[in-house]
Amino acid sequence: MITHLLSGTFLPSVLASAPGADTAQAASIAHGPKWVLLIPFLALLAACLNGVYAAMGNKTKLPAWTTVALLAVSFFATVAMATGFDGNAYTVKAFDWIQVHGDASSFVANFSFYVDTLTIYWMLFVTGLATLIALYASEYMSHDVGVSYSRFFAGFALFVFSMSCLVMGDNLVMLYLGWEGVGLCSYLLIGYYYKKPAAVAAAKKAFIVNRVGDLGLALGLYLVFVHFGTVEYAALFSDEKLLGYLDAAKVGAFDQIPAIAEWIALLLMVGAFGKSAQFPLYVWLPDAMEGPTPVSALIHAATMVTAGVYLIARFYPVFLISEHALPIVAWIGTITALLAATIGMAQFDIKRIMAYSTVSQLGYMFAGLGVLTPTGGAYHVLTHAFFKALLFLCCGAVMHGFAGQLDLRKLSGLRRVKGWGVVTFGMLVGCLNLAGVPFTAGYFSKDTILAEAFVTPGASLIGWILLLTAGLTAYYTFRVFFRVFMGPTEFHPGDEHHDDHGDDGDDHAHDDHGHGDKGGFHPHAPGWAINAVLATLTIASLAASGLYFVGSGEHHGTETKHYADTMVSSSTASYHSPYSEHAFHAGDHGDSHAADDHADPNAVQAGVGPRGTITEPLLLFGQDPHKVMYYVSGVVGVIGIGLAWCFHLWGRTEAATCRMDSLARLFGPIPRWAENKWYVDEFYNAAIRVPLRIASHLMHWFDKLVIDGIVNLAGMAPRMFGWMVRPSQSGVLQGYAAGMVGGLAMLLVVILLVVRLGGGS
Amino acid sequence: METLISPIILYTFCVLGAAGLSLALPRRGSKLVPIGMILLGSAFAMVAVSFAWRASEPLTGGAGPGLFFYLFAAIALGASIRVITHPRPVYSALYFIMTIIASCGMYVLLGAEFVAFALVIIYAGAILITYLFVIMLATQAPTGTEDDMLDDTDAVAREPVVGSIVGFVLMGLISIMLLGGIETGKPGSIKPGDPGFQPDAVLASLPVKVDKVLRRANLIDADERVLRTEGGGGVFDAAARTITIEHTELGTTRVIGADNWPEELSAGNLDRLGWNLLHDHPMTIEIAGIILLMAMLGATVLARKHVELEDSLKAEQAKRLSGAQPRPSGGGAS
Amino acid sequence: MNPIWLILMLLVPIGGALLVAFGKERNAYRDAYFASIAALVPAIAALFEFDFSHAGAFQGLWSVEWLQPLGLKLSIGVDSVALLLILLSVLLGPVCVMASKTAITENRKLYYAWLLVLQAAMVGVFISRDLLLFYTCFEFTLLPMFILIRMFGSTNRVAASTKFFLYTFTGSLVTLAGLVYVVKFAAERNGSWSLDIETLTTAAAFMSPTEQALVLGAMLAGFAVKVPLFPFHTWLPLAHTEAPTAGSVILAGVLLKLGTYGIFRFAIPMAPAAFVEYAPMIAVLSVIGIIYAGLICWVQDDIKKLVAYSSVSHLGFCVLGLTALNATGLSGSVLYMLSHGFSTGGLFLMIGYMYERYHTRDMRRVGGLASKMPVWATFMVFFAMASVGLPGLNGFPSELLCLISAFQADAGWVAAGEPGAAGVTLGPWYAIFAGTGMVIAAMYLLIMVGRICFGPLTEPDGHHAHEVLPNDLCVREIVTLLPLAAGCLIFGLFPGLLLDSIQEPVNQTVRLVENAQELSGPRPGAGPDAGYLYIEETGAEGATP
Amino acid sequence: MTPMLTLGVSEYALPASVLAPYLFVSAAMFAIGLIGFLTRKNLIIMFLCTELMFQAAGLALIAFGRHHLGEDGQTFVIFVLCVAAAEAAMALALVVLLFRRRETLSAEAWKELKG
Repeated sequence: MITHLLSGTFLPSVLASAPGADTAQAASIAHGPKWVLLIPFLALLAACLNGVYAAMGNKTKLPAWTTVALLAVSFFATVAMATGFDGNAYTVKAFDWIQVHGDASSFVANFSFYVDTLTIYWMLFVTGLATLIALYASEYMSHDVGVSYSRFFAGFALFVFSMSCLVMGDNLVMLYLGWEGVGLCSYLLIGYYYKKPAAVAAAKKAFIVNRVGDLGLALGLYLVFVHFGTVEYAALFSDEKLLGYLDAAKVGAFDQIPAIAEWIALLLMVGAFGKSAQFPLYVWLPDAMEGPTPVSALIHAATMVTAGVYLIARFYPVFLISEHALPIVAWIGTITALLAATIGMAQFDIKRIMAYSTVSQLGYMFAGLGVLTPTGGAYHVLTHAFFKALLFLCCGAVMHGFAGQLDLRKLSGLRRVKGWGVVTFGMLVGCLNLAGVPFTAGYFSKDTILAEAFVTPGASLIGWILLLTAGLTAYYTFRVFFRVFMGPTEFHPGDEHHDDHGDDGDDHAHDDHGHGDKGGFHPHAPGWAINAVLATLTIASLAASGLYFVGSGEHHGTETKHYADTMVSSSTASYHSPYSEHAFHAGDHGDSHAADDHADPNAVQAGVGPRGTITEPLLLFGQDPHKVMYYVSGVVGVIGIGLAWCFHLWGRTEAATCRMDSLARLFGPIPRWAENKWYVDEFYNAAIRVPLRIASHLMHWFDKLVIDGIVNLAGMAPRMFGWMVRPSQSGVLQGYAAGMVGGLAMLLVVILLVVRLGGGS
Repeated sequence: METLISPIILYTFCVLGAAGLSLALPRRGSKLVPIGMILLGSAFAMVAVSFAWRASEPLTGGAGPGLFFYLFAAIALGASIRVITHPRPVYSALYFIMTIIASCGMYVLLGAEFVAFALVIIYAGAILITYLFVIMLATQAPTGTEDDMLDDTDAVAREPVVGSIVGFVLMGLISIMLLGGIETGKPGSIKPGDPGFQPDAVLASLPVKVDKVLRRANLIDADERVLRTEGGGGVFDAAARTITIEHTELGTTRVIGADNWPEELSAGNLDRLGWNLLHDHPMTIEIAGIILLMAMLGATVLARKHVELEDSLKAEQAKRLSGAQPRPSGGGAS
Repeated sequence: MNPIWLILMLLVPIGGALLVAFGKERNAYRDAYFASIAALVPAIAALFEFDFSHAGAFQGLWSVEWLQPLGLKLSIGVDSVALLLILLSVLLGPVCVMASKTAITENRKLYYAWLLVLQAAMVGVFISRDLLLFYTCFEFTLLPMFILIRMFGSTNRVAASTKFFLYTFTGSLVTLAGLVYVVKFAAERNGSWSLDIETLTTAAAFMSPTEQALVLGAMLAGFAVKVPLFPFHTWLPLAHTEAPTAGSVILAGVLLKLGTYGIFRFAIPMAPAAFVEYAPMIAVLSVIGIIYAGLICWVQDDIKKLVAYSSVSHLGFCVLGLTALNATGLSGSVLYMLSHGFSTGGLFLMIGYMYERYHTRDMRRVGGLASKMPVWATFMVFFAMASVGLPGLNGFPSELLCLISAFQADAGWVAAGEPGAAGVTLGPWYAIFAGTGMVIAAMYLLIMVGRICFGPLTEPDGHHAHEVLPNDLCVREIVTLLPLAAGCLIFGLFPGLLLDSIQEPVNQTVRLVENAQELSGPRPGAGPDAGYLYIEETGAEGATP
Repeated sequence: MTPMLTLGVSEYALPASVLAPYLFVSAAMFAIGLIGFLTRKNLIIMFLCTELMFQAAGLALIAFGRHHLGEDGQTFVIFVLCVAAAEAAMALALVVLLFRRRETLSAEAWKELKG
């Protein structure tokens, strides 16, 4: 069992010098300003207003503007919250929600919000991206202005509300509320084109697979309550029991931690896997691309799917006290990253490629959490949110303009088409980020994770796999870019576009090119809203790399404690792997005291933290792993791009074919397997769905025949008995008389026996 | 009961009786009826002998029923057997009269003369005559006297063996119960003169009768009578045999002692029965009256009811009335 | 609180029933409508007069003695649980009447009269404080329901009504035996006959374990059939499928709750030790029911049967919470009793409205209605989500509490001094398996929604528009749905409204169980005070209005 | 030595040894009547058999009355007489009716009660 190998190797020794989660500030929790409530409830208001519009049959773009406006306000409120934050977490209570006050125990889960740096960090990009993408959608969805337009924005705003509850909730039940809420919204929005069976099926699949994960989360919730007696963060993270477990974990004494406490982390992990589409629960995400592209961009790329990362980051102390949870997280993340990358290489639908790359990048984030750098994970979440949203929106623009065409074999050289400059540039920036080309945001965030993987003992295999995955990522990313935007100009419009959107919204603006001969097809260049959003996001994703340098300004060594680090380290997710700290000093000048103290203040009191053992494995090729990673991963990324260039751009004369086709033949069936997603869906269908289905049918018949049969049999019994004694009623008078006589005789015999025996005794 | 009749004899009687009766019951062309009768007779004779034997034993104080009892019992049982074995209803009815009369004899032996005569009058006089009428009404007199001309309804018994067995099993059980029962309680030990036995106590309730007897015996004057209690009874001590007499004018009282107790002053069975009937069971009498009334009305209503026959029966009736041969056997049955 | 309101709640529907029965056929709907609305007035008055600060004490107590030597008296009174259940059943009255306006076209007088009688009977069950009234009303609910199904049901109504009546009636007779035994025991213990529930509960706690086990078994025989618990559920899908819409709504909304209410009010307090002993078995049955019925739902084509099985599955959670016997579980269970009716009742209404238009419930023949009936589809999705147990809607808080309670009720953790149950040992596995029920629920309900609402529109061949009704929901139908939808939202977002008010009765029950265990030996987690004291004290509470 | 024939006043109670034969006779008569009722098909004979059983019962009653030196036995015989008379009247009326309907006296002609 691999987790045992791992847990044997690195967790105890790592935790041996781990600082306790500094959650002292949660002990006496302050009450924050009420206006913080605006952030979620404005989104809710937008949802309600859109519902009203839908009921009134509004036929204008009013829903879009309402949504954009309210979300923008909520974004600015978030910014205000961020700037006004003084470093001490606080809660804001909306109203009592679920409270049970028994004699023995009391269960309290209020509808209130918990604000600390992690919350702010997440809320900033959630609300910001939501605003931008709502603006984008206002144009993108323009072809079905009408009831479904309102429906779309209602779901959209409701999603933002749920996401806010998820991130800001001050207890696990609130988190669960948001968790299910975003699941619902994703269900509604994936199934937006509810006449398309594929969309309905995808929505169903997404919800049900998520529900499996949610079960894990729910059980974790129950366990948290049963074990710690509370589900509120403030009380939970300052719980003596939890802190005691942390101390035990620090010295590697996991046997002092009850199994229940370890199970909490494992169960929460399952929930995270479900929501963040990690192996084995990732299958719903690619299908979710049936939804409108803004939905894919916001929900299935930027925000909702990072909820799992948020969960683990938020509950990092709980994961630290579990012996096996973090290794499992690391390995699952790695496996997912590699698997999704391999599948993504073989896809032709550009949106699906992006979907698989999302899965793969989420795998990175989980791996980062697993190898003890929540900072890296969170930072990658942020950068990924920007550039992946950007990529999706570009794909959406293409889809919007080319009548739903998404097959990269049918599109080529779009950069030369008039009006597509912004899209091309945005796509390029996004691809560079995703490919991890040096000095892009994706490059820095990925490096953090890779380096940690290499310096964490026992996890170097993870590091190598992630490195390989980075190369693959670069390859398939630029495969898309080179084929769709470079090369000879050629495009075939899709045809399903018209059929999909043919619901009550009237789309005359669309009829000219929806169907019709390819010759007379005019691509539908993106309008100002889309371009503006794309431009903004392009800038944002470029600027995101800057976040690596701007920060709290708190220095040690050359290491600037960058923004994400600041935000994460002052929250419940605060954790610094001792290796990274020591690594930098091993790399640079050797005064490690300040860093040492910073690294593990408690470890000294705990009497552990043998530096000698730690400093030794920290060098990668005799260098500081971060520095090494700068070069290595940069090279790997460039190699991937080069391969993509020579296989997909070099000497390509038409859209459909390229050098890769001839090369692919050498691999035999493997590319086809990859294109068919390694038949994982088919496997699930055969291994889980079909048996369950058969079992249900069996139960149905069992219910009908056996259980109900028994009931009916009981009902039959009297009739059967009557049928049996019926012949005794012969109808002949003497028959009855004989019966009477017999009865009398029997009675006399009885009396005789009673009298004689009773009298005799 | 062993002191009264030995179980062996009782059981043998049941077996013999069952066998005999099942043979004696009517069948078409059965030659076994005499044998059945012989079996039955021997069975009853055996029991009679055993009773007589026991009566002569000192164990029972030498007390036994008289010769007349055996006579009447033989007649009653024989006649009742004929009642159920004779194929012709008319004869059955006549044999039943014989049974009644014989059992009346036994009543008289038991000192229940009133009931006996009432029985003769009511049964033999009234009820049985009605039966005969109905038999005449309801039966088509078969032409000729041979049994094979009889209707199956009369000529063939229904499952005689089973019936006899059931009946005699019950008979055995009942006898065991009865005889066993009377053996345990011993009221038979009551003798005249016992304080518990006051046959004349009822006279206290019949002052008028006492007055008459005394006056006829010239023991009191015309203006004297038995002193009445407020309950209306006479002041009369059956045990000490003293009667208190009062003078109606003077109101003086005197006592007639046991020394000049009139011989004929005693309460007969009739007195006691009447008193018991009217004093102890007035409600029952009312109920009986109502029952009889209802029966009368019901009988009238039923008899006046007009029935319409099914067509098949109508045709048969017409054919029969037109003087054709009698109906085939068992017609209409089943 | 003034008992007159309780009496009025009982009398108004009866009066309405008489009005309808002796009125004109064409006025039947109108009269029933006004009667059911009028019945709301005393209910609301009672709600306002009820003193929620003493929610655990029975209020509005009132009784007349009519057979002194047998201690027979007619006594009424409510605590918060009973009051809220009454409100639920009274609220469903107008909804059901309005929902039947176009569905019932002949024999209206009969229909509405019996509907109102049914409402009165349900109210009677909840306001009764003596066994006679309780059992009478408990049984009397069968007759109107039987007639509704028998005369106004669909094709297979005869079999359905017969099975419904005989099955539940047989069970209830066994229950009667158990109750009678309790009465006899109490009479022997107190030396005087009494059918007063308070007295009986007080005395019953002193029964020997064997007696308690027998009494519990007898009571469960009736209540488990009513709930219905796993192997005794087969009457429910049939009855639901054949019943008219209003019948299904009342059946799901209130009648099933009579079983759980009976367990809460009688089985647990009267046989506490035995209940603690046998709780795990009952819990196993309910967990089996959750999964089993859920999986069966998955393969149903008849949408109404699907919802019927789903309520079998949902009531499993309710019973699970009861068996956990801790504050969390009982609160969750009672909350479920109150809130389950809204979502499931709503689903039945939706199905009824669809049936009125298409005369089929077969999802193979009708589907994709979202494009033709958007409003209908919106409500359908909403109620389906409520039934899935989506947080923020009514199903969630109760399911959460029930599952947590099952988790809590682990002897090991109780012994470890953690918040636990009164000696009941369920443990995580119950919660885990029951939790899979949530996944299964999502599966079958979403598949149902996907088939019936989404996808291409399919209508039964030869379908022609309804002569009276529009394609989409008409205003009357929306009005019937709004209260239910509002209930789903309110109970989902502000369950505190209910939880606070039912807290005291629930805690009393928990205490009673713990003390009963002290009577029968010390258990972990039991309170310090002796059972006798507590029992006297409740007697006093019950007496003070 | 008991007198062979005692009329009128009953000065002494019957001892068990004298009572037993009477009871035996009544039992036998009852059994005979019963067997007749069971075996004969003719309705009239069957009614005669019931009368026979009445007689048996009456005999036992009177014998017991004498055994206990009470008059209740005889009283009840009188009531039995009443009942017998009433029964006879009703029964015979019914027999006539039945005969008129089916033209036969066989009890087997009436099987409407057959289950």
